[in-house]
Amino acid sequence: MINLELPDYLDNLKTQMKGFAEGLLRPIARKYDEAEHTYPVELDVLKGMPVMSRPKKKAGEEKPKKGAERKNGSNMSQAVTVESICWGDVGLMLSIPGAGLGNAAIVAVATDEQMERFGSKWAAMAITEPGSGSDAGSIQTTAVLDGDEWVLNGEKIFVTCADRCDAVVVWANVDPSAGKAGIKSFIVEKGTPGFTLEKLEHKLGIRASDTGTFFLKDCRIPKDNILGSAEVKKSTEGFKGVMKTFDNTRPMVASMSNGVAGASLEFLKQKMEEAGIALDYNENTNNVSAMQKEYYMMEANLEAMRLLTYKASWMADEKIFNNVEASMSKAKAGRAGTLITQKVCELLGSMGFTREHLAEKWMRDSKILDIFEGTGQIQHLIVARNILKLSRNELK
Amino acid sequence: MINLELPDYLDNLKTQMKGFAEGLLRPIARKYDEAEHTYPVELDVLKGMPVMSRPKKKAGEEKPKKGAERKNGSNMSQAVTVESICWGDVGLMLSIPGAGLGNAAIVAVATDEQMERFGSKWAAMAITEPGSGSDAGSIQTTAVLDGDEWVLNGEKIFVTCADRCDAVVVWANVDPSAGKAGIKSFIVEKGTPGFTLEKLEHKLGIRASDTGTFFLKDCRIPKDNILGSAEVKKSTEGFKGVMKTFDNTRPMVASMSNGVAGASLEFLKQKMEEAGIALDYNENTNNVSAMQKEYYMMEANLEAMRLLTYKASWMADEKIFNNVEASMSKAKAGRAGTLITQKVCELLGSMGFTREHLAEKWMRDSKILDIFEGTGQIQHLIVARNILKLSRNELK
Amino acid sequence: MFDLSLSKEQKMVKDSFSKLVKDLIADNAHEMDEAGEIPVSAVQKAWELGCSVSGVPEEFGGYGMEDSPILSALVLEELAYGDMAYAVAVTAPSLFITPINDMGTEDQKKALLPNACTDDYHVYTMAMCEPHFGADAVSLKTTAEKKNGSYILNGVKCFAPCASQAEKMLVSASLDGENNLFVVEKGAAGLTISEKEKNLGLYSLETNTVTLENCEVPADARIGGDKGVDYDRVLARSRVAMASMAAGMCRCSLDIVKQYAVEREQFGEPIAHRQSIAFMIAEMAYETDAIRLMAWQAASRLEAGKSAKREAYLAKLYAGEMAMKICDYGVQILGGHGYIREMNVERLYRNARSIACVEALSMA
Amino acid sequence: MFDLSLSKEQKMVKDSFSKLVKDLIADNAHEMDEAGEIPVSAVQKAWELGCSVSGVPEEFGGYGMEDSPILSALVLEELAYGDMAYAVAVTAPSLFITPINDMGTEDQKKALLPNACTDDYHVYTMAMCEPHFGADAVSLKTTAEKKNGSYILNGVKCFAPCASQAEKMLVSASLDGENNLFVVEKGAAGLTISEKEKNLGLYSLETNTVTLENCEVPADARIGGDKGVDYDRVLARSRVAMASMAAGMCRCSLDIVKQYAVEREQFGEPIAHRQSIAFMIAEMAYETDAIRLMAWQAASRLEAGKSAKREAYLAKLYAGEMAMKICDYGVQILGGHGYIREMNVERLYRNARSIACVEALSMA
Repeated sequence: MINLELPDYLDNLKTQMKGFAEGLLRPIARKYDEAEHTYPVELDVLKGMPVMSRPKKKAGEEKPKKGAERKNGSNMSQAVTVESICWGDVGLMLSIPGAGLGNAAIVAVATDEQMERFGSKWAAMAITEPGSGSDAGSIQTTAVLDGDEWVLNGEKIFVTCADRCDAVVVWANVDPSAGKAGIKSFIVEKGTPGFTLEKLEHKLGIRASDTGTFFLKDCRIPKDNILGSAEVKKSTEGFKGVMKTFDNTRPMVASMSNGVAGASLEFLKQKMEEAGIALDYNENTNNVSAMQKEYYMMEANLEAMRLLTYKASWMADEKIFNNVEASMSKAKAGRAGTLITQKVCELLGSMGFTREHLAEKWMRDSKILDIFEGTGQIQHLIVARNILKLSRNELK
Repeated sequence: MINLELPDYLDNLKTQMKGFAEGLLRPIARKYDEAEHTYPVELDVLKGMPVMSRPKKKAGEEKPKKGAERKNGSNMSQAVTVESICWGDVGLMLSIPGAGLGNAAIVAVATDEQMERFGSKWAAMAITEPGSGSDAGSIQTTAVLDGDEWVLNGEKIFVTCADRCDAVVVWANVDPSAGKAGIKSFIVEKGTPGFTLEKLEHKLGIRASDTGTFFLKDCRIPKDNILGSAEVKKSTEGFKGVMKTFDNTRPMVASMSNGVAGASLEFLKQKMEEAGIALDYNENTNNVSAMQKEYYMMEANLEAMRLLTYKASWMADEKIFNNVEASMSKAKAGRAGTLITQKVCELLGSMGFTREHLAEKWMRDSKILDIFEGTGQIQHLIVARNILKLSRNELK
Repeated sequence: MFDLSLSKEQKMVKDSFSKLVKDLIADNAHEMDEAGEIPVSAVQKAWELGCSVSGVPEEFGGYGMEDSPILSALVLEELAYGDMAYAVAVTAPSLFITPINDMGTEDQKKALLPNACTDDYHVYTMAMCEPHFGADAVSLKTTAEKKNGSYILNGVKCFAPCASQAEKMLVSASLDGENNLFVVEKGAAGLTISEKEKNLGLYSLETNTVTLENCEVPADARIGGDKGVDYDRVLARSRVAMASMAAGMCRCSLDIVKQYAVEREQFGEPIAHRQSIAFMIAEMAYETDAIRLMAWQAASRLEAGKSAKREAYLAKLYAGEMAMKICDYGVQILGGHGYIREMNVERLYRNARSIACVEALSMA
Repeated sequence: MFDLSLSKEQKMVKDSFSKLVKDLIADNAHEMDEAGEIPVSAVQKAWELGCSVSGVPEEFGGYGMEDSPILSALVLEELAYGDMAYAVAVTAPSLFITPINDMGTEDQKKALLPNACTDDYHVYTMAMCEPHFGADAVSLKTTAEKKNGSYILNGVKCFAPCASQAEKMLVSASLDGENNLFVVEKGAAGLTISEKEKNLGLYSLETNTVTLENCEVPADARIGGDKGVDYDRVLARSRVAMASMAAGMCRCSLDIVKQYAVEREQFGEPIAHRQSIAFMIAEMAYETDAIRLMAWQAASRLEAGKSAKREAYLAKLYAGEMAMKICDYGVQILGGHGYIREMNVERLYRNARSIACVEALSMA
């Protein structure tokens, strides 16, 4: 039955996570924005925090105790958690030990044995290459089976947590002749010979996060380190499977954007209230101040971002195919979040251009959320192809 | 030497035309919006008004009398005139005897003989066909030379002034095998056997204007009624020539949008001032009312629309190839004009939804200006292909 | 839990209205718009599905089901998917019934609801909007003055749906600075109702200007008695209704362009193959979702008896802006064809603007 | 006549600054930004082209050319095309020289201009912005009070370009509700200048917070004497400067994406072949034009000695909004690569926001 109110336990989770973010992350947000790439030791306490836990069974499947109401699943909890933590700081969220996007991939497709071996490791995600950004299907990194080992060769860029992670989920092609169908993902542990971290990038935002480039030169890993089946199907089903990872990670990135935009708006609201500009959600926007109207419109957008994210997450929990909704949530949240953080700086005037406040930082941080895990353009492409039933050759 | 101030004589022209529009057009704007398709007899007095006169020589070429400063050319005068008249009413502007887009085409490419024969006629423009809207190159109407006559066959839709005009400039293909290269334009006079007005369209806006559909069935016209050369070149130069018409008409459509948006903004400003909301172009927009900020932003957009239109027009006067700038002006003015007229209705609240005021009409009228003479999407395509130096096959 | 799935009942009601609209309205909306009127039979058929009365207790003539803003939101989206003017005409009585059923005194319910909840559709409505510049539903110029036991109403209202045929209507007015609702009967002294107003859109819907000149109504005409109504809740329910109708219009525009874009060929291919068109359609799709979700969020709070002031305010604000954008895209994608009134996107372009410009055309 | 063609002189000046930027800045802007400073030699070279002094009469050390806002607009666009921080540093003295040359008394010109118009670049600047929420250049919190012959200044200023090295600066303050400019000398009692401020952008530009505590300046420190300055004209000239720098940044972002989009291949083709990318670039192109034309329009009026209050206000407003949008597109089109600081679009994204957030960083 339709009900868009968060259950109390999710509300409490939100409050709890926000409190944690306020107490632990906010105070050090600026510090690690300036100390780019330095590992935030303050985050050690979070090792093994279940940001990235195995999805529960379908909400319905849990036999509810008599009278006990159905509960939302892990994707909804994640949406609430990630937003709250990123309200504190998205760069630090990306630095939480064990909360890498690679972990999301492992959680999504790993066997129980692999969960056993890698579930507790901090896993980064390595997809992008110098020559392939949006076009994940064109990656050049190869994996060749040699006896009981895969031999990987290639270069990976824009790897989040490159320096700090214990392992990296590397996308590589086991059969270039088969094109996309040959693309599989492999878990490569740090310290594996031939696996080297080449450099770390200086970025516009999320500077607390160590984004780096890896070289794989005749890098040998155990046969069992492949995620999913090694078989190369004629169809691109296999690749679609790999891409399916994104159906989990995209709403997560949308949640990050909700968190950053929420932080930015909240700061503006606070300054407005200090200046005696009240928000009563009452008067017609034709009769309020410019500041109030801009605020209302941004808050409305934040609600839209959040609800689209919840929808995609709820569908995942209900085991409803959410490929389109996942992209919708990221397309909207990524774009609107960036615009909100930019607009807040405009409305803050001089306070929006100084590093004495975090507003300028949020405008830098939010921008990546409309880019990584698929740019806004790619999200629109996925949505449009789906709803118009067009192939990738028809709608390029 | 850079100077973006209109010379006095253009300022006076603007004032004069606006006065005329206010006195003659505004009072009957609503009348003919409701009496859809009825010819506004009040416009008879304008027969032969030189809205569409032959371009002067390049401003520079006129030997200026000693000490006389250089003057702007006819395209600038047209930009000012068209905007001022459309500030009065764009539907009526399109109904001014002799000011059809066909006249613009004739003015642009007609021989002196043709000017002699058709210069004084009210000429409509017939390009679009049921199967070809943006894709003018795909028109199916054919023209076959039979002795001293062209024989035309086909169907034309969305012809402005279909009912009232004396003649129609019809686009037809003289050699379908040659594709676009075979497309030429012909002057077909009303009453020519085989040339029938099929129906008039009921539209969202510009209802004073009679938009109609023509059938051409074995319609015979004199050999000399072809505009430009009859020769079919290998290259598509010929077609490009026909398309060049648009370099003149697009800034004209942009001017129409400037006029409608200006009227809408002026009405809002008047209501604001009556309510004691002053506009002093002084305070930071962070400290004004929502109404004021929205107004300032819209006025800034109107300035942008207008200046881009002036630029394209000035270039035409200076005989500088303005294909890109013509499309830029229409892309910006067409879109921003539509948004302004919509926003004004929002800001007017209940006054924006009633037909007691013209604001709602301007929101309907302006919409066509982002569509005809090439949609905003087509304009962006033209601009992008040019600045990125891409062929129509590279950037589809 | 947070749940987006429809209950059996919600699904059933949604489907029945969806079918009704498909059968009666979808193909006739344009003709209705041009003709400037809605066939009484079409209104009666929707009425018989109980759209306005299901939440009213049986003793007062209703179905005795739960008074459900969520269910109303679902119904309004389906009706507006067919035609917003139709949605407003059909549910105009909700503007009268819902506030009374929700906040009226027992005597008022007894006295007013039974006649409004009959098997046959009778017009009951509300006069909320005002015609002046800067008009605002929360700072009304229409006033009520207490005068020896009764109230004297003065002011001008506009966009009152079907007011000329209304047996009774609720009029919003400020009483000592407090916003209240008063019942005004047809033909009351001092009450003047204009000819049908001419509007930007909703051609087939009759709306009227309602003028009150020293219009005297009895003490019990004040809804909620001496404590008045929860005016915020009245506005919230009407704003959820506006947002839900916006979602219906946007979905309609989206469905039209989805079909058109894959069928219409230019430059040798369907225009849907062009990113500029396809991306607009993608945006239309998720913004339509967003509008609906925001309406549902506010409705969820209302259903739980909580305040939805903020949620409903933002939902209507967002819907007002986005519905215009989406329905503008609808016309743009069809190009010249979209500018022709035979094409439904044209009507949607005009009707969509009402969401931002007008208040209280229906109740969720 | 309405004319968009450059005169010989305008062309010559534009080209010389364009060449300077190409030779000295284009390839070094990122390093300057990371290093947080601008080489003095680079500033001196631009200075020698006479950017700030050409309009000053020879008797006061200038070139005795016409004081031309249009020429300044051209220069500022070229400088900002290379780097906005550089443009501000190079032209900071204009913030001091221009208002005095334009509106100072003869004595003030004689006394103040020669030292500022030397062959070597010396820092002179202005302190206009204020750090509080709702800060507004036309309603200053900084006050000037007349007290036995001299003026007492109190208030806090921020984003004063190069203030820590300034020989003298102009400070805007409200005197009996009238906005005025006052000359404040280095080391004046009551004057405190902060460390280099840390900002969102313009890393290589030093800006400072300037605090005035009962800072006493002589009577003749008030620019324009007893009648003060035409403050609207001061703001107008500074706003034309902001808009012109915005045009330069946008043109730079545009040129970068134009090249990147045709070279970068994804899905087997240059990304420029995709309408979503190509249309963004088209928009960047005409909005950049629009920003420039609006700056030129205001400059044309200033050059003719007319008021450009409205035109300059709208030009800066538009530039502030559009520069952000365009430079955002710049990063978006480069995707992940655009997020890396080595790429100039990244710096432009940060610097572009200054146009809306900050006032009076230069003078046209």
